[in-house]
Amino acid sequence: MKLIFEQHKEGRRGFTYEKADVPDAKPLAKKYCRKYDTNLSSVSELDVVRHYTNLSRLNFSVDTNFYPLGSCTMKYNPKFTERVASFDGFSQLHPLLPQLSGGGMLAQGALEVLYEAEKLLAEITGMAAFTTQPLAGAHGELTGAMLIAAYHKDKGARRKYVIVPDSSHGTNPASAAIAGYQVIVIPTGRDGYMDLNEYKNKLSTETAAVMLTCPDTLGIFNPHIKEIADMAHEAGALMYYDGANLNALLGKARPGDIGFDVVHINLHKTFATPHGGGGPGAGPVGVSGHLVDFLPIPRVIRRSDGTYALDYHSHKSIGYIAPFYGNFGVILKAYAYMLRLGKEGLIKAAEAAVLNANYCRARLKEHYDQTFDKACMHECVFSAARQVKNGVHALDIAKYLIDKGYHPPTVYFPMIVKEALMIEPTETESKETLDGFIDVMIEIARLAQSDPSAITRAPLNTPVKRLDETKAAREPNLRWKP
Amino acid sequence: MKLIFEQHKEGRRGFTYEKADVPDAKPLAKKYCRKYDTNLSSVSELDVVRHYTNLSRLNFSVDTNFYPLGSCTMKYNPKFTERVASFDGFSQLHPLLPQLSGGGMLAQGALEVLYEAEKLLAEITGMAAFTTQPLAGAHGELTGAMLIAAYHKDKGARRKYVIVPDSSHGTNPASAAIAGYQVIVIPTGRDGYMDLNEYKNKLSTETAAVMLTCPDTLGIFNPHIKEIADMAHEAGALMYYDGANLNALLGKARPGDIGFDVVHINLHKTFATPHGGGGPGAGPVGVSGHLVDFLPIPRVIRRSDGTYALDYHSHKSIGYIAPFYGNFGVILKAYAYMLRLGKEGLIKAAEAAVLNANYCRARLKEHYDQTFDKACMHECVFSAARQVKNGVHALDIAKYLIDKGYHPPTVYFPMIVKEALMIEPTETESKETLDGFIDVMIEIARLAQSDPSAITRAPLNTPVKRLDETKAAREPNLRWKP
Amino acid sequence: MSYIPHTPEDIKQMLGVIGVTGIDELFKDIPAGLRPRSFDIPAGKSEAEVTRHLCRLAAKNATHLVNFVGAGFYDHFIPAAVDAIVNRPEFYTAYTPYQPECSQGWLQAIYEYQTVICELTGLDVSNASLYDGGTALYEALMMAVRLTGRNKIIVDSGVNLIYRTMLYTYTKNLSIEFVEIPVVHGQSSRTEFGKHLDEKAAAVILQNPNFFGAVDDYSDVVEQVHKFGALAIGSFYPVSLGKLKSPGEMGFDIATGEGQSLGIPLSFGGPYLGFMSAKKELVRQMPGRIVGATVDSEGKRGFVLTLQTREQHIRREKATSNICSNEALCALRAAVFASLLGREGLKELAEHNYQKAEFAKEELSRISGVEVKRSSPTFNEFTVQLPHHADEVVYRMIDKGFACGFPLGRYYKGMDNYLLIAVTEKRTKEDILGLAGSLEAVL
Amino acid sequence: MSYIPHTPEDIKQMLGVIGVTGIDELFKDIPAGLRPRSFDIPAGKSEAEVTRHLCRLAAKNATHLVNFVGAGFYDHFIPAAVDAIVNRPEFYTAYTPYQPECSQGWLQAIYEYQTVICELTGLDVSNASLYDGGTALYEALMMAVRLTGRNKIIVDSGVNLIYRTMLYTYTKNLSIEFVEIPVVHGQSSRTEFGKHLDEKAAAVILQNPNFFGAVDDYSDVVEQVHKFGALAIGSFYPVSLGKLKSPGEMGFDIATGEGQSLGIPLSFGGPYLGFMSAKKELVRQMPGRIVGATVDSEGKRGFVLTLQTREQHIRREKATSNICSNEALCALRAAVFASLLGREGLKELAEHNYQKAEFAKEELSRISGVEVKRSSPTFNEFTVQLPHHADEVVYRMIDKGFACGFPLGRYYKGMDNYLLIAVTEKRTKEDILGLAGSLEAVL
Ligand SMILES: Cc1ncc(COP(=O)(O)O)c(C=O)c1O
Ligand SMILES: Cc1ncc(COP(=O)(O)O)c(C=O)c1O
Repeated sequence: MKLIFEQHKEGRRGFTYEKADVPDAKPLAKKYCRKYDTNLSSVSELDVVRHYTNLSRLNFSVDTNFYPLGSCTMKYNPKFTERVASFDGFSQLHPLLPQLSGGGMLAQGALEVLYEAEKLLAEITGMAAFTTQPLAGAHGELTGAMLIAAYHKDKGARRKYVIVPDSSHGTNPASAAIAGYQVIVIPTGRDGYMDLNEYKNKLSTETAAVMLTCPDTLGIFNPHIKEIADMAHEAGALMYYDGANLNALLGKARPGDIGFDVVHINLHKTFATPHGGGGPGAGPVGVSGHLVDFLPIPRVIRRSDGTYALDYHSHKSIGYIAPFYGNFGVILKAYAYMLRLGKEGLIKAAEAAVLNANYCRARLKEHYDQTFDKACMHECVFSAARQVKNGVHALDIAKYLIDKGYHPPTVYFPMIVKEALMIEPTETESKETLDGFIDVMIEIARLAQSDPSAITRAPLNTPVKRLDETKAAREPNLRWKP
Repeated sequence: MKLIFEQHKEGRRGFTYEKADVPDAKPLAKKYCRKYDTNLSSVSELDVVRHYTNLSRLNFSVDTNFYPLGSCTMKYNPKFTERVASFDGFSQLHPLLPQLSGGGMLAQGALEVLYEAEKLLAEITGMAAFTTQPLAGAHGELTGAMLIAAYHKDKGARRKYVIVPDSSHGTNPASAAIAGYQVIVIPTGRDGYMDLNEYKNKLSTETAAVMLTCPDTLGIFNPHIKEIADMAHEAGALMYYDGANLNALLGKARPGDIGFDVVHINLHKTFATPHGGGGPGAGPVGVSGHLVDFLPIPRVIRRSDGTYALDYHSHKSIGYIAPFYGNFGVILKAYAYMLRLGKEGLIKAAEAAVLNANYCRARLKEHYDQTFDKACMHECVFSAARQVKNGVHALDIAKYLIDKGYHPPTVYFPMIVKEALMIEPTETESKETLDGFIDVMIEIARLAQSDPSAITRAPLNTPVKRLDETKAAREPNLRWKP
Repeated sequence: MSYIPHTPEDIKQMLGVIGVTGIDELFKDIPAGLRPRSFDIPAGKSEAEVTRHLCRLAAKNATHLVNFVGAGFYDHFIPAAVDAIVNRPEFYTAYTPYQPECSQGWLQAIYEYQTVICELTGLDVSNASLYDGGTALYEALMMAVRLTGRNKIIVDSGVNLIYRTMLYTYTKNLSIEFVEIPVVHGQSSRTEFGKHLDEKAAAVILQNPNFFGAVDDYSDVVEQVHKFGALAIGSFYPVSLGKLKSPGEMGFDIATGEGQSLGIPLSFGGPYLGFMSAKKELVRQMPGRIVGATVDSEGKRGFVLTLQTREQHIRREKATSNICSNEALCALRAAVFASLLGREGLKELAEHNYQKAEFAKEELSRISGVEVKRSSPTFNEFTVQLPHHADEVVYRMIDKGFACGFPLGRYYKGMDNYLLIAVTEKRTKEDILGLAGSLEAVL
Repeated sequence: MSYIPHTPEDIKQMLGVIGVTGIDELFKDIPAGLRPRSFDIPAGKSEAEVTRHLCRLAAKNATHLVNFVGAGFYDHFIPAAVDAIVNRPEFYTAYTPYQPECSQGWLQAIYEYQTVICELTGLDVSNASLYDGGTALYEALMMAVRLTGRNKIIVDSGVNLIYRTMLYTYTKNLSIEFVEIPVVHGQSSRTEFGKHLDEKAAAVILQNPNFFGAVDDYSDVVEQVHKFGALAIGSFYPVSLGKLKSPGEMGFDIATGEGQSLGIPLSFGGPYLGFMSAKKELVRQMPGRIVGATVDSEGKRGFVLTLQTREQHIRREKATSNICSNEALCALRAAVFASLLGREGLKELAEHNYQKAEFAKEELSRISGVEVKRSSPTFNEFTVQLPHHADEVVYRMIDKGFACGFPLGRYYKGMDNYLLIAVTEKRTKEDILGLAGSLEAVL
C-alpha cells in the first residue's frame, strides 16, 4: 500500500481548527520559530480513515486469528474493559489533579482503582505491596533491579552480580545490566532445569539477586525452585520473579509463598489487557515486606476515613520511575478483568490454560521433537530439528501457518532451543480451535517429509512474500523522505 | 464461513447474568411458558467477536473502498458524528421521558436537536415545516402520500391518481399505491425528460399529486420542472419531491422555491449518516404552508421562554406514523453534520459532487454509451449496450470492478436504461480516486472488445464466485435449521 | 473543507477535462428564476466546536434517573461486544448488499438474524427487518388483507396505543374496518372476541404481554380465528420469549414486534428494529428484504438477497410493500446480542426480568394506598393503582431520582390513577427498594 | 465462565488425550508445600455489575473543571477519527509485529510514525516509541554515556522536575555525575553553562519550552556543547514544534519528548508515548524497536523490524536497552493525529495555542496583584506571580470550577506564590475570561 505521505496533495486538508476566537497577539520573534515546515502529508479525513482501516486489515490479531505466540499469553481481551477505560471520568482526568490542593477529592475514583488493583495483585502473588508504576514487564524488571540495589545498599553492601539462567528472556539480563549489575548466566541441564551445581558454584555473597521465570520459558515448573530460593537467601541474595508466565499459576502457587522477594507482572499477558501491537502494557512490581520502604513514590494510600490519597513520605524510596501512577488505562482494564473473573475465574483460567497447552503437547509430540519430555504448564515448546533434516526450518513452518490463517508460535526464543516452536494457546481458545491448528501442524510434519518445498515456499496468500531482512539492516531505510 | 449456529457447543457460554439478587418468586404457570427452548447457539464471547469481525471483513464499505453506487450518495460519514451519537445523554434517553409530567425539562437537549434539525432542513429545502418522524426515504414518501390525501380530503375531494415518471424509483409508485392511490406512469421522452404531452393528457382534476425526483434518476435537472409544477397546481394537484438526489442542489435550488408542496429527504444520503448496510436511515418530510396542519404528532415546539416541548394539539394531523420522533440517532448525526458544514460547506458539497460526476462522465463518454448526452448533476448514467454486443453485460462489468477493489455502480436501476451503469461518486472522493476507477472502467471497455471472457469470468478474488440466484429463489433456504 | 478533498488545482484540471470554464456552468440547467430565494444557514463550525455544543445538549438530558418506564421500550443491559461489532465500518458504512460477492459478511449476518427471529418466535420465516414494531404490525395487517381478500380487522385494546394509532393512520385511505376489543381486568376478553369474529374478518391482532403487562396464552383465540379463515397476528416482546410461550406454539400466523430490547439503545426513540416472522406459506406476501442461502459457481455456500419479485424495485406499484432501506444495523445488533447470550443466556435474562418484577410487586404491595393489579400473571411489567393521579406521583418521583413508571391515563380513559411499572434485569434490589421507599414517601 | 470456552465434555476428552485423569494432575509438579497460603479474592461479578461499579468510580473523578493545568501534559482536542482507528482490533489485539508477512499494517504504520517524528524534530531517525518522555530522556542520556565514554551530565533545571528525578533514580547505581544549571528569570543561564561545560561532559540536557513555559533558541548552547565533544539532548513538546524552531534546526543530537499531546488522552497519567529521534550516526546506539523498509522476494516494498542486533532479545545483557513492549498503540495515535492535521493543521494548532495563551496573559495581567512573568517569550504556558500562596488560590479556584494551573512551589524552592498556567486550543475565549474573572474574585 501507498504511504500516507505518498497520498499528499498540496492544499488538501484532513482536520481544521476554528479560527482562534481571540484578538491577534504580537507574533513570536523569528529566531524562535522554525524555518522549515514539516512535510506532514496533506490528505482528507477519508484518506486517513481509508488508509489506516485498510492497513489494519493486513494484520493478524486475536480478534481475527488464533494467536498461540509463546510467552506472550495472547488471550482474548474482553470488550467491556475497553468500554470502561473510555469513560470520560477516567480518560480525561489530568494526572496532576490529585497533586493540587483540593484536587485529591476530585480523583477519588481513580485513586481507588489504583489502590484496589495493588491489593488484588498482592493477594494473587502473595507479596506485601505493589507499585503500579512500571510501564511494561521489562520496566518492572529494571524497577525490581533498582529496588534490589537499594535494599543491599541500605544493608551497607553493594553486591556485584545478578544470576540468570540461559533460558531466561532477554530482558532479564538486559535489565540487570543497565541497573549496574554484572550478569552471570547459568546453563540449563540435561533434565531441562537450571544446572544446580553450576548455580551453587556461582552463588556468592556478591550475588545481589537471582532472576527466574516460573514456570520457566520452556513452560516447565522447576521442582527445585524452593531449594534455589533458600540457597539464594542463605547467601543473602534476593529472588526476582519474572511474572510473564504467571497465567499458569493463578491460584495454584504464589511467588511470595515460594520465596520470591520481588515480582513483576505483565498485565498485558496474564490480566488480558490488549497488547496494542507492541504496547502499551504495564508491569506492576510487588515486593516482600522488607522491600516495601524502597518502592517508588508516590504511593496510593487509604486514609482511616476511607478516602484515598498520595503519599510521598518515604525517605528510602528509589524515587520516580514513571511520571505518575503507571499506565493507568491499562491498570484499569486489568482491574476490571480481575473483578469480573474473581477467585474462581482466575483459577479456572490457569487450569484451562495449562489444559490447552498440554493438549497441544499431547497431540503434537509424535510429530515434533521435544527438548525435554515433560508435562508442561501454560505453554509447550517443541523443536523443528526433525523437520530441519528435510530443510524445513521453524521459520518455514511459521510462514506456512500464516498461509493457513494461524499466527505462528514463537520461533526466535527461547534461545537454548534450536528451531524452537513455542506454543501458548491460552485458556480462551476452544478445543475446536486447537484441533484446527494442531491438524495443520501435523499436516506440516507430514509435508516436511513428503514435499518440503510446499512448506519452504510459504507464504503465498500474504500481502507480501518473504522479506529481505538483510537488506533492511544493511541499507537502513527508516523513514519516508520527500 | 461457518454460521454462528454451526459453532454451537453444548454448555459453552458467551454472556452470563449475575445471579438475580432477589428472593425466588413463585414460578409462572406452565401454560404461559414456552415448551421448546430456542436453538440459539451456545458460543463464547471470543467466538462471537471473531465470527462477526471476520464476517465484516468480507464486505466492501465506504471506509475501505470507493463506493460509487448510483442514487445512494455513499459519501464519507464523518467519524465525529458517531462519537456524538454515542453520548449517554442521547443514547440512553427513554423516548417517553418528555411525555411524563416533569420529564420534558429533563430532555431539553434532545428536543432542541429535533427542533433545530427541522429548522435547518426547512431552510435548506425552502419548505414551511418538517417532521423528523419518517424512518427512511420510502417511509417519507408514504407519509407524504398520506399528507396529500389528508389535504385533498380536507378540501372535500378524494382524488384517485398519482402521476410518476417511468424513470422514478420503485418506492415512488409503491408508496403511492399502498397509500391508496392508483399510479399513472409517464414515459420518458427521447430528450431524456418526462414526456410533457403525455403528462398534460394524464393530468386531471382526479390527480392528487405528481411525484418527481429532481435531479431525476438519470442525474439530470429537468428544465421544464417549473412548468410541470405550475400545470399540476392549476389542476389542483400537489407536487411531491423525492429528495434522494438533493445532494446536487444544496444551496443551488430549493424544492420549495420550485413549487414542490411535499418533500422527503434521505439523511443517510445527502446528510452523510452511514447507511448501516441497509439501514437505519431517516426520511424527514417537509411541507409547504398549506399542509403544515396535517403533519404527524407530536410536533416539537419552542416556547416563548426558550424551552422546548411536544405539541399534540392538531386535530387535522394524520396521526402517528412512527412511535416517537423518528430515528433520533440518525437525525442527531445529520444535525451535527449540518452544523459542521454550514452554509459554505453545504454549497461546496453540491458543487464538488456535481463536478465529480461530470468528470467521470467526461472521461468515460467515449467508452460507454450515454442514454442522453447531457451534462449531469450528481451522478452520470451510462449503458453497457455497446459492451453487450460482445457479450459483456453491466453485471459482468460490476463483477470485474469488485475484483479491482471498487464497489460497482448501480446496475439494476433506472429501469428505463438497459444495462445501466449509474455512477455517483459523491463529493468526498478525490480526483486520484476517480482516476483510478475510471482507468479500470476504460480498461474494461477495451477488454470487452479484445478479451470479453476476461470480464465475464469475474469475480476471481472474492470469497465466493458468482452465486446461483435462481436456485435461491426456487428453493428458498431462508434460515439455518438444527 | 475537511470532507471535500478538491484542491483549486484539482478543480482546474477537472473543469478542463469536462470542458467548462467554471463550476457554475455545471449548474446552468437550473434556470435563474429557480435559484434559492434564501439559504440562511449558519457558517460551518469545527469538529471541536460542534462536539462541544452537542456535548452541552447531551448534558441537558437526564441520565441520572433510575428507570422503571417501559411501555414497550425497555432499558436492558447491552454487552460491550455488541457495540464493538456494530462499530466496524465494514458493517456500518456499507449499503444494502446488492452485490453479493463483496457483501457476504452482511448477507450471512442477516441470514443469521433471520434464524434468530425464527427461533425466538417459533415460526418458519423472517425478513431482514422492518422499521419498527408498529410498522411491522401494519405490514402484517396488509398481508392479511391481501391474503384473505377481507377488510375487517379485530384489534385487542391491549395492543400498544401507539401501534393501534399507527394502524389507523396508515389505513385511513384504504377501506378497512376496525373493531377494538375492550380489555377486561387487563386481559383480552374472549367473549368480546366471540361477538365480533366472523368470516368477514381478515385478521385478529393481539399483543403478548399486553400493554398492561399481562401475560396470556392466546392458543384458544388463535384456534377460533383460524376457524373463520382469518389470520392471527401478534406483537411480541422478544426478551419475554426467553420464557413465555412462543407465537409459534400458540399457532400465530404472523409474529411481529419491536426488537429494541435485543441490544439496541433506547436512543430517544430510534433507530429501532421491526421484526416479522410468519408461517412459510406466507413468505411470498412478506414485505422487505429477505436473504437466502445458495451456492456459487464452484458449489460453495453463499448468500444473496432473494424473492425480490415481491419488492418495489422490481414490482413497483404492485410490490408487497414500499420499504427499501430497513434497519439492518439494528438487526445486526439483535443477531450479535442473541449469539452472545445463546439459548441459556436468553433464558437467564427472561428469568431475571420475571424475578425482579415479582419482587417489585411484593415490595410495592406493602405500601398502603398502592394496589398491585394481580388479575393476570405478568412478565417484567405490571400495573399498580395509586391513591392519586399518577401524573402527580410521577412528577414527585422524578425529584427523588426515579422515572417510576408510565401513567396509564395517558392512553386509557378512566385510568388516571394507574401506573405501569417495568423492571428489567438492570434494576438492582437496591433500585427496587429505593423505588418502594420513595413511592411510600411521596404518597 | 464467559471467557473460558471449555465444556465438561471438552475437558473430559482433552484429559483423555493427554492421558491424565484430572486437571490437578497437570499441576503435580507444584509441590504441596508451595500451594497458596491464601487466595482471598472476591467472587467474580457479571459484566453488568463490574461496568456499573466502574461507572460509579468514574463519576467520582471530576470532569467539570475547566482545565488550565499543563506542566508537561496537555488537554488537547482529539479528533474522533483517531479513536475510530485505534479501536480497530486488528491494531489493538495484535502483538509486536515479529512476523512481517501477517503484520504489514502495523509495520507500515510504525514506519509512518517514525517519519512523523523525524519531520517534527527535524532529525534523521526515530525508533518505534519508548514508554514516556521521562524514560526517553533517560535512554538518551545512556546513549550519550555509551557514545562519549564520559559520565558527566549537565542538566538545565528548566527540565521538568519529574524527568530530572527519573534520571537520578535510574542512574543511582551507575557512576554518573550530574550538574544542575539554575534557571535565571525562568531562562537557562548561558554563563552557568559556560562554567560547567568541559571535555568531561557526556551531554547537556535541555527542555524547550522549559518547565516555566519559556521558549528559547538553544543554538548557541548546542554549538558550545559540540565544541567539547559532548552531545546535546533535548526534551520537546511536539505540538509546539508546529511553530517553534525544531531540535534539528538548533543542532541537537538527540530529541526526545512526551507524545501525549499528539492525540493521546490524559487518562490519569498513561498510557503515554515516549518519542526519540536522533542524527543518523547514532542509530545503532538507539534503544527499542525500529522498523525499516525493504523488499520481498518479488521485489515488492515491505516493512520489517530491523537493526535488532541492538536489542535485548538478541544481545541480552549487551543490548542498548532492556525495552521490549513499547507504546505502539499510542504511536499509532500520534501517526493518525499527525496525518489528519497535516502540515497546515499542525501549524494552525500551534498558532492557536500561542494566540490563546497570549490572550490569557493580557487578561490576567489586568488583575491587580497578579504579575505575568514576561522575561522570555512563551508558547502556550506561562508563569504568573500571585499575592498569596498559589496552593490557596488553586484550592479556591477549584470551587469556582477551574483547575487554574500548577503551583510552582511544589517543584521549586521559593516559588510558593507562583502559578504555571497552560492554555490550549481547547480553551475558548469564554473559558479564559472566566479564569480571569474568577481569579480576580478569589484574590
Ligand atoms: C518471559 C518474559 N519476560 C519479560 C518480558 C518483557 O515484558 P514486556 O514486553 O512487557 O517488557 C516478556 C515479554 O515477552 C517475556 O516473555
Ligand atoms: C431515488 C430514490 N428514491 C427513494 C429511495 C428510497 O429511500 P430509502 O431507501 O431510504 O427508503 C431511494 C433509495 O435508494 C432512491 O434512490
